[in-house]
Amino acid sequence: MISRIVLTTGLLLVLIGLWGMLTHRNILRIIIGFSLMGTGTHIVIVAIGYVANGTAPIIDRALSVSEAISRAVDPVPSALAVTAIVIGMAVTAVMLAYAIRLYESKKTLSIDAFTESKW
Amino acid sequence: MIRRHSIIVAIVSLGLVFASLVIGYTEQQAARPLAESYIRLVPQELGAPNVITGILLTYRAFDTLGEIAVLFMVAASVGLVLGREGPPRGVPSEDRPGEARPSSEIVQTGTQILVPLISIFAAYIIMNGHLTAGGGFQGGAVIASGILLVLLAYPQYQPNLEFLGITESVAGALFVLAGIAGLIVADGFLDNRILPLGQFGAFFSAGAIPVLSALLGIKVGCELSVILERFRP
Amino acid sequence: MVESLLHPLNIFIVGLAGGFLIPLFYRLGKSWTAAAFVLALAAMTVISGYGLFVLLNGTAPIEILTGGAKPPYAINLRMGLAESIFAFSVNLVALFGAAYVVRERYGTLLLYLLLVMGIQGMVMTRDLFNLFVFLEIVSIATYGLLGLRDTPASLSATFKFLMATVLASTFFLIGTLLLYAVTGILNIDELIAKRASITGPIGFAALIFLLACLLLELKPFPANGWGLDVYETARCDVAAMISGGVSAGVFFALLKLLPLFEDQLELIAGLGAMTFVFSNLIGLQQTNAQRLLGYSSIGQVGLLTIAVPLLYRLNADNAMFLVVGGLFINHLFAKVGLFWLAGYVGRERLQDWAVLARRPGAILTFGILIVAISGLPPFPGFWAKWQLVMSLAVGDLHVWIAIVLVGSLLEAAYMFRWFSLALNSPAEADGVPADLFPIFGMALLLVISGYIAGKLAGLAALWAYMPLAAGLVLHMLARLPSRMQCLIVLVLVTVGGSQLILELSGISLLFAMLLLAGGLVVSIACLARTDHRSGFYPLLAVMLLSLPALPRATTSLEFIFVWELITLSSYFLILRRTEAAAHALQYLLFSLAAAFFLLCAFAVLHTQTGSVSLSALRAAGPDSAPVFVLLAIGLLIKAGAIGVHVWLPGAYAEADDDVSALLSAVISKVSIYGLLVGTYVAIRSDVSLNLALVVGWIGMLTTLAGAMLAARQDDLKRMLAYSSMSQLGYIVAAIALMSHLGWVTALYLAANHLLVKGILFLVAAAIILRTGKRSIVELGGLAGVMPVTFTTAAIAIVAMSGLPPLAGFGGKWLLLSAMMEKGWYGPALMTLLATFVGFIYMARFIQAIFLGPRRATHDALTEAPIPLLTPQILLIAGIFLMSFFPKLLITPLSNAIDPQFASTLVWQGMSLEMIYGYWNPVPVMALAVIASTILFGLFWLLQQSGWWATIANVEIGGTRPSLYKGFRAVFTTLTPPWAGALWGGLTEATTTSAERIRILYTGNGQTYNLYILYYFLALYAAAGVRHLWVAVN
Amino acid sequence: MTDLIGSVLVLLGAIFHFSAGLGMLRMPDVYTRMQAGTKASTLGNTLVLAGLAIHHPGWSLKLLIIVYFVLMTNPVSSHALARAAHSIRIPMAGDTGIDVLRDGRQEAGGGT
Repeated sequence: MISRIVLTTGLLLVLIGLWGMLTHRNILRIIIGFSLMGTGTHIVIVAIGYVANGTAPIIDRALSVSEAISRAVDPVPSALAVTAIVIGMAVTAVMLAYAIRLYESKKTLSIDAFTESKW
Repeated sequence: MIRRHSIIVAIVSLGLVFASLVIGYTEQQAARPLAESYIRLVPQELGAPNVITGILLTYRAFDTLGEIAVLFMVAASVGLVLGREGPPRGVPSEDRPGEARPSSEIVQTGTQILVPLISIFAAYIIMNGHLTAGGGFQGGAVIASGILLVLLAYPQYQPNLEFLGITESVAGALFVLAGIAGLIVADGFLDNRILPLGQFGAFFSAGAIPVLSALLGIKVGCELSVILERFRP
Repeated sequence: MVESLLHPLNIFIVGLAGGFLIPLFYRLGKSWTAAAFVLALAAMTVISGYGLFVLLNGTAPIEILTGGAKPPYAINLRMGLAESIFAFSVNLVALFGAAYVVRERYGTLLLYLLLVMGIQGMVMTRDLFNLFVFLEIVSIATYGLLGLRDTPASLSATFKFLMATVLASTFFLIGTLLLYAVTGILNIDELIAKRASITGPIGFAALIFLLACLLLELKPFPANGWGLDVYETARCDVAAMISGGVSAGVFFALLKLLPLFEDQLELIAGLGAMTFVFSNLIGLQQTNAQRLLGYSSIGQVGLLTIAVPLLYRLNADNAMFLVVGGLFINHLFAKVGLFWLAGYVGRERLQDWAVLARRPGAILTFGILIVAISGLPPFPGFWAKWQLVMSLAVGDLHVWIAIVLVGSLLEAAYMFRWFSLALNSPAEADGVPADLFPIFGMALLLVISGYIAGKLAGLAALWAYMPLAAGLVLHMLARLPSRMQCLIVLVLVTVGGSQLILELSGISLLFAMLLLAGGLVVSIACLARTDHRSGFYPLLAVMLLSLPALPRATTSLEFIFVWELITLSSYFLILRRTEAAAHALQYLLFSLAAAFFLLCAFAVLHTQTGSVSLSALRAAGPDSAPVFVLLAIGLLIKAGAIGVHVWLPGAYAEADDDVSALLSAVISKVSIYGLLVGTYVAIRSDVSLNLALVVGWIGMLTTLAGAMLAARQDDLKRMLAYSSMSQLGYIVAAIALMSHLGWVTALYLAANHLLVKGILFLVAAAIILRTGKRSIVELGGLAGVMPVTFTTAAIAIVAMSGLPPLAGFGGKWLLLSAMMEKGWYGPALMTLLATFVGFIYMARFIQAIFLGPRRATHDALTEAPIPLLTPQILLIAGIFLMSFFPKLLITPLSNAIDPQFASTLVWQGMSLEMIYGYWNPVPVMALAVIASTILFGLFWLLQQSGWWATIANVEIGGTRPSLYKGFRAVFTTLTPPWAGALWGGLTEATTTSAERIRILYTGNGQTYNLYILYYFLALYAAAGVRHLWVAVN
Repeated sequence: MTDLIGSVLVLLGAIFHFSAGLGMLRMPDVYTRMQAGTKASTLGNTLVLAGLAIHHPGWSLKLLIIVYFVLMTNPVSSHALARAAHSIRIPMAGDTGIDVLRDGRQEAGGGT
């Protein structure tokens, strides 16, 4: 039940990010929209890994291997989430860098100003 | 106006697609076969209590290697795009005051108190990556947040880019070297059994994972601070 | 030790370690960094090359394990044969491209190296999430490299590219994880094994997300504005790496995951078709060079996206290998070469590429690259397209064949338009040229891979490549004086030609000798021009040698290969004259359309008879009517039949004088040979005999229309062009008779036409050389000044018009008796009418140019030069030989025509000798003379009685209303320019539709993101509908 | 009994968090929103952690360190944010009475 709520929030975040990215004119808000979408995706990833009333897959005194198999959360999506978060951050950094250069080239951050090459 | 309507239609239909996902989604009652075998294999084969770090730094280490390459390239691309060597960038425009003003005294004292705390916490995360939650990436990010705090508090402070660049490359090269060592000594590229697995749960255990995690932490820390440094006006 | 060093895993170790160490090398010194960079690239190339070499020798695909565990738990990569080809070719391109990047800052070297490694990672990885990571590595490296050029346009284009690719990779991430949610697997091989378990809304959505990302990264038609902007504004070598390398990685990922999308195959092919056709359509309207290359690159990837799913559906594995490999290699080398050339030229507008014409090596490389992209021989694109059409025909996917061919025609149109713009527009002073080496490397790789692909497709015979070899030899000797080169060409062609036609027999031997001898004799006239014509003689050698090679072709592949070689070499020869640019393009497009019709015909034949050889035409079953129809359409286009003749006058008239002589005398016979080869089918299939009648009528209509049009012309060469169109009509009708006598007449008329038209065009060349004028009205009374040319022209006219005693009369008589025997009374009447109209313009030719008052300026004219006269005299000797000793030609002709063919005909009429016997006596000749005088008398009376003036309009103003003006008015009304209007309207429609579709690209990044979202939703909906459709029945 | 006190403390903390959120929404300009957000949430955290400490006495040392950390970071960061907002002259709400920072800066002749 919990993972269904987490999944819905993740997907809602993706939709909100998309909406922000499509409607806002300012490039920085578009980038925020993209990072929101990224976060939403990461939440979806983690939601997929959730096992009914499971706990962190760390084998220690509190959770032996046999117990972990039934009570531990699926470790694979969490591992993938780490990588996805790093990629999300990397892409946002590159976007911000280009946003700065765009601002310097035209002294405006509105996406509509940057439509040189068309047709 | 048509644009807004078309955006609404697009978002609503995508919402419907997502709704079909949520409806079709059934929560997992037990771990999937792959997850189950990982939970069994990681402690037994790699000796690492934290299954996720075990996966990240050995079984899917090739992904992590790709990850490092991604971060490495971002540092290089941001350097290229914002062109440190290029013409003096960021001519002070009217809404950005001369060179950055020193921040207020409260922030400076706060930084002096917090930075040691943050670095200890970061070191803890990195070194205990294989025991408790955490690992190289998370630790590196915490280091970077510490450095960001310092950059904010003391604007005139210039982190030594030369040093960061070199450590970054050396850490990356060492990581690949560890991978090659795995090829020669252990039975596969990036295999962590190049060092003894040691006693389960001890500080020095799970073969090369702590070493790899440390390298990863340092590298990510340096890279993120280089990126932050590039973004300053 | 060496073995482990060359293991493909080292590609990634070299890439990553190299990447990490480059900043350290930079601290040592700049030259160190460059050396390390080039060394790393070279190492990767060697490793992938070694892998390819080992795999070609048949070892199993090389498995690469990581993380010290077996696949489901750890990530594995694999280097099979396909992977090694993709990896090796991308490495080669990167190594050549290093020349452009090596002097940049170390950050660029780093990104370039990791980009190349990322592409190979995408090709080799067998883990889905690892594929996502490599996709990100490639994207981020591209973002960094795109930052190299910092004009506002390129920055905004890069930001659009960034937004689009981030959106696409988010789709991939969601897709991968949803797939994991359904199947719990990340390894691709296991996923494919368990693809049946991917069900339910999540499984379906996961597949669509994955497919959407892969297609979006390949820049599909409506949602690729961002891709085009980047191609237009990026630095040329970065754009090259994106169009060649990155698309390679993404395309191979699609190829790898195809088994997952088994019920969306047609959808993928449809989307690919949309991209292929529309981007080539919009390509017609482009003025910016790099943006045009962007459209062409997206189009080529679209073509690949059509081929792969369809071949996968037909599970034609060996075809898939040649088609995918050929098309990909062709696209990679040609497109990368052209992007580098864009950098080398350094100018944006297409016209400004004329600066290339000033640099000798450059225009040749540009030509090679353009021909390669348009998928013409001898480059890999041609073999791949041939194999693709053959495999699609086997699967009865005829609509797809049409799409592929129409798209390739559009692409050839704008590519060659660009080439002719570069060749012919005025060039200003050019800057210091950068090095041409990498681009020349690409051209060389294309030639090599073309030969390999040719061997794979089944054409390993060396004789097919002899014309090209001769052209190469001539190109080497470009420094010699032009007369010397011409002699070398003649010698080479005689030696090569004779060697070619040794093994031939029957009709092909006769035709090969006719083409070879005719070509040689007429090309003696090229000695007349002593000015240095760069590139003329190699092309001449290629054309003259590929003419006799055509009858030598035994399989349909060889036939089409040589056919397109002739088209190409003649196109380039016509293109040499600046005024001929537009006509040359028309000529090329119509010839290519003809070749495509032939390709379809052979494809259908291949499906019916299962064999590729031409002899299968004889064994075609009763249902082979479509083969004949397609063949007939193609060959009629090439012969310039009524309706499709618009290209003929322009191409023949506007070319150089000696080229137009060759064109109309010798090259026009190529379609005749095609008809001869093709019409065997007509006899076999039941419905074809009346089809042949239709062809016969078309032939006669062409003759009549040609004659009337010729009569209307004032330009000397245009008149001769129309006259050769009408003479060809006779030959086509003769072949369509499908009788033993009909074919003898056809060959007889063909030989006669070659001789006659050769002389007339050389006469025209002489007149233009001496007077410099082309319009008949300004000429007159040249007989006095140029007696020899006059006599040759007179003899030729007599022979052509069918007046006794020369060969023309014999030919017409044979044609008439063959028609009577066959019962074709309509066409026979048309022949008489056409001969009469023909006689009018031929008489005008002689009267207006040679007889009548001479202009004062022409008094001092001298006789035509010797090199122009000698071929005329030789041809005259040929005519006399044919007229007075016809037995010499007709007897070998009649037994050359396949006896089996003759036997199927009921032979009740007079035997050939007997008809021939009748032909000599005086009464027949007298009858003809009387008939023509009566006809003339009748018209002369009509004209005197003034009745004529009322019919012809007021145009007859002169004191003595000349007979000719009256006819001209009548003919103008009789031949309204419908054909011209039809084709003009068609081109107009395509250009306006291209103009209207272009508006789609508004240039706004946000709109492009919306297009991407809609593209995903459309894909989801289409796949959903198909999913329900399959579920319903 | 101790559980009751603990959960009451946690409830109190939650109420403060809620008021922080409400403050963020309702306050007119940047500065008032920021101070509402910071003060209420810091106190909220402290109360929640205290309630937890009562529930699980064993963790109390770690919880104390966390409270210390929150007390250090939250106010400092909002202070820095407010100063930055003020230096790029983000407008204040209409009815603000006095602006000590601006007056301070004018006396120093805008020297800094």
